[in-house]
Amino acid sequence: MSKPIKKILIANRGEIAVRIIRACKELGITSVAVFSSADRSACHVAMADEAYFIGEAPSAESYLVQNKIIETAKQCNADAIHPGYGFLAENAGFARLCNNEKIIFIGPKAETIELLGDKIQARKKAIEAGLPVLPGEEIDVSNASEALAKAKSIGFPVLIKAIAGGGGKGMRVADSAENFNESLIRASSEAKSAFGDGRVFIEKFLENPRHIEFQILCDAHGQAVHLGERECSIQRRHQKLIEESPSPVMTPELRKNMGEAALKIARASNYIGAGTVEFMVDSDMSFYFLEVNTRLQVEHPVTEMVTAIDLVKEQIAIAENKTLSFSQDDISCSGHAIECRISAEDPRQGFVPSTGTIQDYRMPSGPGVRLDSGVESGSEISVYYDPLFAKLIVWGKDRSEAISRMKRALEEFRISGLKTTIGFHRIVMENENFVSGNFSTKFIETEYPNYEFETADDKTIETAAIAAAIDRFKNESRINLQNGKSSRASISSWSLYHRQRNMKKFTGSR
Amino acid sequence: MSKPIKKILIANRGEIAVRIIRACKELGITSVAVFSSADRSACHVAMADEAYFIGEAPSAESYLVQNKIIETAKQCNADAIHPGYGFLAENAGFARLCNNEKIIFIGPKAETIELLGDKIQARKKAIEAGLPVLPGEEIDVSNASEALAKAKSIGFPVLIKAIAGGGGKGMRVADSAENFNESLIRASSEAKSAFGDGRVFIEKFLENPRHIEFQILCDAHGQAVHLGERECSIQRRHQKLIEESPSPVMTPELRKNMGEAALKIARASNYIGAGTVEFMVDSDMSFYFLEVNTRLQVEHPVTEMVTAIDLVKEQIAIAENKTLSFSQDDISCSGHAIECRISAEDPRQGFVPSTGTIQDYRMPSGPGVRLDSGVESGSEISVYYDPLFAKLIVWGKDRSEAISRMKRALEEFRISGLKTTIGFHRIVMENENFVSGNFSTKFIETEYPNYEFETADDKTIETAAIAAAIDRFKNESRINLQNGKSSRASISSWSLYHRQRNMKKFTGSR
Amino acid sequence: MAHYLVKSNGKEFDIVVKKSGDSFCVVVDGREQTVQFSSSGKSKSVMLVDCCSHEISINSNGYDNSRLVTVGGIEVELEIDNFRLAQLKKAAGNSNSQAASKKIKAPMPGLVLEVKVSSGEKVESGQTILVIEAMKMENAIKSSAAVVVKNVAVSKGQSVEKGDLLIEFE
Amino acid sequence: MAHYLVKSNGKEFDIVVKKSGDSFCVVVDGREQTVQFSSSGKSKSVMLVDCCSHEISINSNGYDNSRLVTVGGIEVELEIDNFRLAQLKKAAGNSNSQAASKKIKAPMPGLVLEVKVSSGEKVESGQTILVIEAMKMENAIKSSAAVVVKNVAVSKGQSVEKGDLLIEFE
Repeated sequence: MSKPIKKILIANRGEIAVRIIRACKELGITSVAVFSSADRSACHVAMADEAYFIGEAPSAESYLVQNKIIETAKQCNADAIHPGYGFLAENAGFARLCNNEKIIFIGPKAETIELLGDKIQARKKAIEAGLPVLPGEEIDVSNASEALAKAKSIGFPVLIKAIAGGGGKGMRVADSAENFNESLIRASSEAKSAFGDGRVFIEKFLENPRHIEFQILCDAHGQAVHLGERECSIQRRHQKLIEESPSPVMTPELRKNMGEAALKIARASNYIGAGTVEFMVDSDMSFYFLEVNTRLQVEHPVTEMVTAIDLVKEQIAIAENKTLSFSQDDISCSGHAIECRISAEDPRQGFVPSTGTIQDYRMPSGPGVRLDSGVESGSEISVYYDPLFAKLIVWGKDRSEAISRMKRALEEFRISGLKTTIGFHRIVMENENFVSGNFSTKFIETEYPNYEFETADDKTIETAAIAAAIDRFKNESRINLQNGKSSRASISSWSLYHRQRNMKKFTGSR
Repeated sequence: MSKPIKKILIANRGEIAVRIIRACKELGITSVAVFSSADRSACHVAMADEAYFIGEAPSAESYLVQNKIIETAKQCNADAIHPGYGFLAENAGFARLCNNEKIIFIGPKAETIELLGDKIQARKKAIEAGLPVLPGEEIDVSNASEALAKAKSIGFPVLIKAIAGGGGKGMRVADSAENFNESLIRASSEAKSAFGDGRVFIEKFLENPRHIEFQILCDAHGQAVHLGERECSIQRRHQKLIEESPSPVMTPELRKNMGEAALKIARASNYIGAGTVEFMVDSDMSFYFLEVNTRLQVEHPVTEMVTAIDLVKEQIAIAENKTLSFSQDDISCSGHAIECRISAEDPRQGFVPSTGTIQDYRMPSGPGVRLDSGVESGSEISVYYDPLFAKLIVWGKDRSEAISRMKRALEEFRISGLKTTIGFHRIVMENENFVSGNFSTKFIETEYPNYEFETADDKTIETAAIAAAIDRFKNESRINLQNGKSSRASISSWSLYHRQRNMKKFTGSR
Repeated sequence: MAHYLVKSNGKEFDIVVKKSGDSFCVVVDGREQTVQFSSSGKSKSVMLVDCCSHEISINSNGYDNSRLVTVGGIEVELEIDNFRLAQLKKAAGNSNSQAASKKIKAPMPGLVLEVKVSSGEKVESGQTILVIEAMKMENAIKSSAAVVVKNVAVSKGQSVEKGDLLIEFE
Repeated sequence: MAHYLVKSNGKEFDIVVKKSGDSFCVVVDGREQTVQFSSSGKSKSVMLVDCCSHEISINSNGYDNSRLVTVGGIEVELEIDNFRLAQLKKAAGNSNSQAASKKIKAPMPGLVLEVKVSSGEKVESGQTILVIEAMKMENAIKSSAAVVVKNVAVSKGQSVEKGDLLIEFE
């Protein structure tokens, strides 16, 4: 028997909270936002039906405070909590807490999250279920020599990963014995700060792998389907930047094999809900199980665009105990979708975060363009949260049309007030190796070592120079008119020079 | 042999020019905008690769000046001209002029436009091709008694239509002999001013018909397909407001019959390009040929959303002399799409046009939402052109999801600075008869006689009252703080009263 | 604390506003509600009324009493007045509103195509008074009541701006 | 007429601007072009250079010479100067630019996780100097040249704002 959900508390913020609120509105479900002191006038608060303050700006004092969120859900009589991604999305303890309080946690069961969240256990489960895995094992950070010995036995390069990790945090590659120890300490400390768990394990690092993942949906009645793959190889420091579906290298046979593997681990772990099974694919097209993400992914829209299935609505239906309304045979993928993650970062400064207030915000639109955004003109991007604030997704009848459309949409996008990754994505869309589909997870470091690239070509710089000259000419004409002078020629260069020097004193500009 | 088009001049403005420029960008075709003095900084000018001034604001002095547009196309070496809709889109003389100047006119041949643009000839052609038509005939406006006799022989109500018409202009219903003459004169004078041709004809007027049209695509090599229907019954004064595909009343059999009828008239008139065959469908589901629109329609995106075929790109491919890349059997429609036309009009004042500068402009987005817009924050809506400035289109897996999504998208849409039809569309999406699919072209006049409807319910008005009170409280507190007073209680009501009266003198407000 | 009378569309709200920490305590016709009000960029704000969320924008001009408030995209026109002052006005029999608007003004800029009435003529409710062409459409301006024409301020062929006086009634 | 020198990214443009009716006649390094420039809402403009269309926004602060010009969404930083003045500055051997920036400032607000150098230390190009945590990511701040540390202005655990001085070199 299914039990309809009438009210959902969204334990998240930004674009993913907005995404979930949109689904709630379309389903006639009351949406409840929670917010920190930094988010009082944020988009997700304005859009939700109800909104509750849950604490101060640092997420440890608000979006991560489980008791506060549970208390809010009870206060407003929410039937269910949707955790989005990040924050509490993969926290088994929180899922269990919801369960104890008779609130539906929209995600897999606590035991499943626990099992798959522990990379070592997940790996064991995958081996049991017959999935191929890379050589690897857990290590003790405090025992440096034993750790190094294990790394050597696997053979460098090795990948050091947080056991509790996700989203690229607490992940480092060690090329050789020399930098192994520092990478190990850095990964462990990052893991501790991000997940409260400093345990790490090491794994054979493939030289030029692709990162390909499968979207799965499993209901509580034993039905499980996959929705095809997403190609997520364009990454920077293990964080995905661009995702697409289908993968340019996928074949029907490989899709069948990988999809079946994904469903095997799902079944072995009694998976219920939406999830993602990640694989590494080597250049010879052999694939290895990586991990299962027990949540909605950032990049879920590319799957939605090619399958026409709304994953958030499916998550809610599954949480309502409904059976899936389609079988594997009903799922067909058509066309090609690409997503570019739009972050408040300055790519030319090594992607350092950029904070500030969004001034102009002009969204791209038109045929085949979708923008999932958590901001608008006037929104603040603060230091407290993830710099990802929007995702631009396009659909095309084939990969070539999708790339052309992405270029067009990126050209239309305008954000002023802070630096973003839009310009960088424009460059990647022109990159020959990206366009040909010939790339691996090393794409960014190979193509843009030290992040050296020019967003502006010579013609654009000249155009900018002309614009600046005309703008200044107009301003000077206006000032001269105001001063009752008919021509600016009457101001000598020397007086201009001194005036400028004086101006500088006041404005403090360099 | 196909000949690739490298540069297209778009002889239009607003959202449709933007739509065509987007297609050009995605195809790598250089786009050329033309603009009047009112459109110097318009979106279509900013987006195009090149832009040329063609005259003063009134369209008769710019967008309708054929020679100026041809001269511009020659000056910039455009291979082709896309006329959009309106302006010169259905002008056979202009198509011929392009042909003479060896510029490709993106549309049907001049002879086809001429034949189908004349409603009387098109009707004859339809009869020859075996299409069902309504009783009707041409009349002589100057001979009032003969005209009335003809109207009586058809039987009232009759529809008076401009022979050269389109877009609802020069169209009037006469209920009875009493108002026949005035309606005739009004229709003829409107036709003369809009099309330079005052000829009209009359036709039996169905009481509760649906307006259903079929999208066709025909290449220059004899291939012709239809892309299913669009339901366009939600109209005001014969101007479409909301369109959808499929029609809620369509059956596979009726679709087959109507689609075949549409292709019959297309073949009979040697149609090449994209076009629309319009029908009236009576309550007993019998259908009658109405007219052929020899251009891209305003509502083309709903077809694009359900077929995943880009009609503008197909138009360009056909103009390049390519063969269609799909046959009738390849075309499948999935899901449901709805379009709401967003116009600068005040629905509660009988849809009077509203002009001004767009201040805030927040576009709806997210899953299944497309906005085709010709404006942005800062754009001017002037009196010179059509008030339609954007089209909001949504896709859903079924009609119910499409309606929910449209509601959600309309709620997200924000435009300040002028009145729009957004609020009206929000009401229609809640209308029971709209939701049930039970409506005819009389929907607006039956459901909203005299355009009486409330956009704000009691709860919303109370919320607005609270907001106004808090806003004023905050302003008064601020003013008091500035005056060094700790509480506003120290200002007597009488002094406030006089202060307000004095303020009014200065501001001139009522 | 402040006490207001807000009128909109024939409704009246008696509203008391008090500051209460970061929030406001608002009593509307006797019902107390907690309101949080956060301004974001430009004219937009988020207002939570007992935790129900509303996106608000307010257009006002200082002490002038009329406001255009947008709640989640829906426009509401209203008048806000100091409560005691409103009472005083009522007592003084302020009849401004009744005196107003026996005039028809141009609802949009356009060209007068036809004038169908003249001074002294009686017109019925719903009768077409004149026709204005704007944005390529003919718009019939109709009377909303049975009245007598006092003055016709425009003539056929004349261009009018929005708000220009067209017709005055007696 | 005005004569400017515009510098960007190592390039110099000699630009003469003249008004010519509604348009401008612009001579860039001797090539004459006709430019139309229309401002629309806010800071946006449409600029047609010999009919090639560009969407422009310009951020400037009055007479200050640096500009951030956005051309079709692409940002270009540049310096504009009166041409004669620029020549005078050159002649005067103005060496402001060389003197600057032997400092590393915080590229973002965050928490100093580690300081890996101390005063007097020699650092190689590419060596990690300190690590800042911001937005949940650790960011290694590296030296872009082989230098000697003069002063370390921050310590481990300290919060820094964007632009705060971190390290000075000799």
